[in-house]
Amino acid sequence: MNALRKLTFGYFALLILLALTVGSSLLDLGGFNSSVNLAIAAAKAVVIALLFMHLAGGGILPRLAVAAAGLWLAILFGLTVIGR
Amino acid sequence: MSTEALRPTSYLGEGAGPAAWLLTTDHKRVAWLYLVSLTAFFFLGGAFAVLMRVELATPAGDLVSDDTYNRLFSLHGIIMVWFFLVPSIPATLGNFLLPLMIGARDLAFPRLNLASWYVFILGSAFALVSVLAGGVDTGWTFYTPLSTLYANGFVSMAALGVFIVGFSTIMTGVNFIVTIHKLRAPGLTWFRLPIFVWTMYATALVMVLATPVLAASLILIVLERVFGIGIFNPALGGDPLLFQHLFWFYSHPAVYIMILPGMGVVSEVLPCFSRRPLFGYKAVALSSMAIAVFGFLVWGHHMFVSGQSAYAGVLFSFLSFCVAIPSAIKVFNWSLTLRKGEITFETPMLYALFFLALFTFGGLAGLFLAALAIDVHVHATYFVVAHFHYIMVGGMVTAYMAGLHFWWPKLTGRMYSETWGRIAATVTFLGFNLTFFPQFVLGFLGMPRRYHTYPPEFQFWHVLSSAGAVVLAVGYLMPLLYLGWSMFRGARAPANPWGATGLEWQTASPPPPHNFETMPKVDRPAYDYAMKGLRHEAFSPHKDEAR
Amino acid sequence: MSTTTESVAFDTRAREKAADTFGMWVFICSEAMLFGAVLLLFFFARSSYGPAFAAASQHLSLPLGTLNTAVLLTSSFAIALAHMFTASRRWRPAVWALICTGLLGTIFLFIKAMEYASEFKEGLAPVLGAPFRFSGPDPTHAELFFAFYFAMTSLHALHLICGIVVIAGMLLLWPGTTEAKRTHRVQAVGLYWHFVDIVWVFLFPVLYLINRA
Amino acid sequence: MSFGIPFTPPEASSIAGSVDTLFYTLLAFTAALGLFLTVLVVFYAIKYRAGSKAERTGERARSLPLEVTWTVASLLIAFVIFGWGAVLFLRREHPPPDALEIAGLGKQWMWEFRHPGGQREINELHVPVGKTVIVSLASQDVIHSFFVPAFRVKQDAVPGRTTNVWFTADEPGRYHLFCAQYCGTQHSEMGGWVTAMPPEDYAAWLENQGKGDTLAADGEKLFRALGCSGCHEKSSKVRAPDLAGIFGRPVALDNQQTVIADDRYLRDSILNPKKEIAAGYDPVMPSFDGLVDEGEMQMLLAYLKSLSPRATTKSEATQ
Repeated sequence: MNALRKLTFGYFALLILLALTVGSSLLDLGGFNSSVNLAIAAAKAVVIALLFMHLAGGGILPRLAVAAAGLWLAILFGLTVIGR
Repeated sequence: MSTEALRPTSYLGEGAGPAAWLLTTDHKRVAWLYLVSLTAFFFLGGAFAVLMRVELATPAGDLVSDDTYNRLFSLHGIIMVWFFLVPSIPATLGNFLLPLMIGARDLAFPRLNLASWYVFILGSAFALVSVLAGGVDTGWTFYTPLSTLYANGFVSMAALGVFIVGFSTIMTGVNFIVTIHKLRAPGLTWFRLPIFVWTMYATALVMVLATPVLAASLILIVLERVFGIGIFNPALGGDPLLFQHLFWFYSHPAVYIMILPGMGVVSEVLPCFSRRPLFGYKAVALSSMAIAVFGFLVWGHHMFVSGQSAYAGVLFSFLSFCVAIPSAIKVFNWSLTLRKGEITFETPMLYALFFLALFTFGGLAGLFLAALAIDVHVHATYFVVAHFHYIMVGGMVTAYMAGLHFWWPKLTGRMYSETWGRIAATVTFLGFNLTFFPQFVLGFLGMPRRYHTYPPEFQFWHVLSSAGAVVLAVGYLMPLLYLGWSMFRGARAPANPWGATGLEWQTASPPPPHNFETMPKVDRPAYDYAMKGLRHEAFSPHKDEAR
Repeated sequence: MSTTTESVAFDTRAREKAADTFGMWVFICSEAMLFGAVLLLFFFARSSYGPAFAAASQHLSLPLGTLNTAVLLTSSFAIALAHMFTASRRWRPAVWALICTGLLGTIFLFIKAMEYASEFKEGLAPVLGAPFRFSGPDPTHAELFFAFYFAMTSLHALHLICGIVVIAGMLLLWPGTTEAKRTHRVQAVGLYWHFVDIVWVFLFPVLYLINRA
Repeated sequence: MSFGIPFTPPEASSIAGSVDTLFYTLLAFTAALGLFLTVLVVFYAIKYRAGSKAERTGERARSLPLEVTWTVASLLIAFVIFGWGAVLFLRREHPPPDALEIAGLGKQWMWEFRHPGGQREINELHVPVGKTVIVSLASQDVIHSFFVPAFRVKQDAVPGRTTNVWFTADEPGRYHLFCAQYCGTQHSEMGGWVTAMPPEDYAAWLENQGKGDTLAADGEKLFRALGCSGCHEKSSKVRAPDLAGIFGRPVALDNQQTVIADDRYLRDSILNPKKEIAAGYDPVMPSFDGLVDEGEMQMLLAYLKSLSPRATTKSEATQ
């Protein structure tokens, strides 16, 4: 059962990432803690999007929508940082 | 002249009871629900404006108190922006025409479409309750910390109303985007789409990506006022400028939500009454998209004197000049569309030409505001008020009127009175300029906006402006009367009274419930007027009926 | 029109399904901008008041936060299973997976409510005029942190509540729903649910894991 | 001027003329372009009205060279206007040296000014002609905006930060002072007059106002009353940075960065001392957030600035 294996894999990957993020936050990484945490969060988001939400298999349009949201968030964050 | 019953094949003939309207999922009927509600809001917001202008006829604050005046302009702004301008063309004409123009039976999500109207009504209820309870005194911009800590009006209620209406906007946007992607008729490629559809797409994009940011900032205001969760509270270290960043991230692109559909309407009307293809079709289509995207990069030009860094000011000014280019391109293309045409001057065409003039001058005034050193002087003065009214009212509302007259036969199956239409268009144009041109002068003189009283030396220009507002009000009331009359007594409209291209004209007026008897196929570009060789005499059957 | 499509606009089920998926994604992107805007405010505040935020973050319960993240990830897994079952028309397991999803969502809210309650008790909730007592070095900006914490988590909880209500409604209507529509609805709700999960995946480290070392 | 109807605001500052030059140039350009387009459209509308005998053959409805030309031309013109406006704008960042610094505090609904000599006035501001004046703005409550049309200057006063605006009046007279940012009920009454007077009249006026303590002297009293001097004085036992000459000086921070000690830095150091810690010092300073109001903050800043005798205030952009 291929689909089931894919979802189970995703689920365990998520739990491992959760353990990693909690674990890493207990270590002093000298200022990199936040970056590591955010990177792990992004990895979790990718796992959910690809394995649970089937982003890869849904045609070009959903991916285009996600890319647009990413670009617009970048605009929002980037120009606000400059504006300060 | 005719009293025959509506043909049962028309969407208007399918049940007349309240349930048949209020539970409809037909995009054409939902468009009517919006049209009626938006018209009510337009006149409510307009009434506030007239009251304000009457107060401003004298320098002293003698007609209404300062608190009342502040509520008048706040409510005028809130209602006109979110309860009229933002939904206006998309929710009425867009809703009605989008499926027709692309040869679809309905929008992709008809029930979502109806739901969006109910959400709109729910949001309006909040706004109206806040009006009746005593109004809002924050200005439409809800700047913190005034709105969170100091304003004494019913701010949370109004902010929640706007927040809820935002969801209706997002629903419309999602619906339009999916519809345009997924439901175009066979052969209707992207570059065969009418410009109106392009602008609807660009508008929907902005709606979907900008509105949630406004929603976020409004919900935080509500949390602060109602629950005391002080995200923007300067006493806790909250930054008032961050609110402005979020607010303008939405509100500048929102200006394009308002004007892009107007550009779409004019791009349909000008070719039709010139019997010419739209000049530079691709440039106009792509510049719509460019405006939608670049519109997101310029919000900081509302904050040149706010205390943001000077270098950010320079960057935002630069980007603002860049976004002027696609608009300039459109103006040139529209003007050249007239060339070698065979031009007639029916009401929609008159409105479209007035749009062209007002949008051009309003847009040029924008150059003053984008130029940093000048903006420092005219920022937050009547110059800004005049500028955005030239775009929003002179541009957007004029285009809305053009579209309403142009597609009136399609909406109702009736013709309106051409004579009255032309008179109303002209009165509006004159009244508009009389109202808002003096405000440019006032702004340069240094008259700040949102002032209840003002120094006596400014009175001359204020009196002109107030007189203009009355003329303008008459200009807007006239269509209410003759269009209303024509709904019941107007001459029957043929399927294609203007001899226009476009799929919406290939079905009956008014259209049947699912738009087309046979689903259309498309094999030619938009605006192929020259190729069709349509003659003027052939497409104006109503000319004599107007009298 | 044919009963296999929900909307008259489509002539085939397949086209409608693609449109539904796309529409849901567009809506999700819109929602992403909502949370993005709030996160933006948070990041600016954190960059200004880093030490205060770190000190305040220590007062959140790491065990409960971690548990809740696990609960939510599991609920996402459950609704993904529900979608898988509907695709192979195994309705009974699908219903059970949906019930699990809703229950896990409710458990999440319950744990969240416990956290809120203990924060209220400790005087860490600057909400509704409740007194704010904080013994750290910079109580003013710690208060700002808790303002963000309550704003962000309650906004997230609101989304979760909407999701639970929709799942409950879907289950109530389940017997009278055609098979095609069941699949279609589970997929749409699933996408939304996963998105709400992703939001939490970001909120958790951002709020709970500042400087735990 | 024409029947008492005003068309232009008075030009009464050193920059007003150059701003107006840009304004009128732009006005001429936009009027020319607008009129050209209007005439073109009217001309087409008449020439190509239905039934006219005008030649209509030939010509596709597009012309690439034409479209490229007007796109490029619009871009070039836009960039020229942008550059011109930006250059004038950036002068806001660089006030001439030897400026007179006046503290301006906005509150609902009045402007309160304090001259360096301590003279206080409300909704009136007296300034000498020919001398650059920097008004350092703060707000007690909501956002206000300091606007003198005759000087072509405007700057928001934002709660929680200090902003600066400078001008050099060059024409004696009385000019409107407005609040340009909507600030609540009596927004339109928040304002008054700026009186520009010859330097000797200004000196006489200051004399007449009576001499209170200077702003800096008030700040020094506050500095002692709040106990700042207990740590920051050289003789103190607690090791805290010496503040002599602090303003405008680069400060090394413990995170290896360096910042200039401007208004923003000093304000943050008083209200949020943990944010940027000077290298080599322990973060022991308590926050004075809530203990000093905006008016007192202005006194403290004036005192700290007075410790840097040479440094003329550079109007650092607020961050």
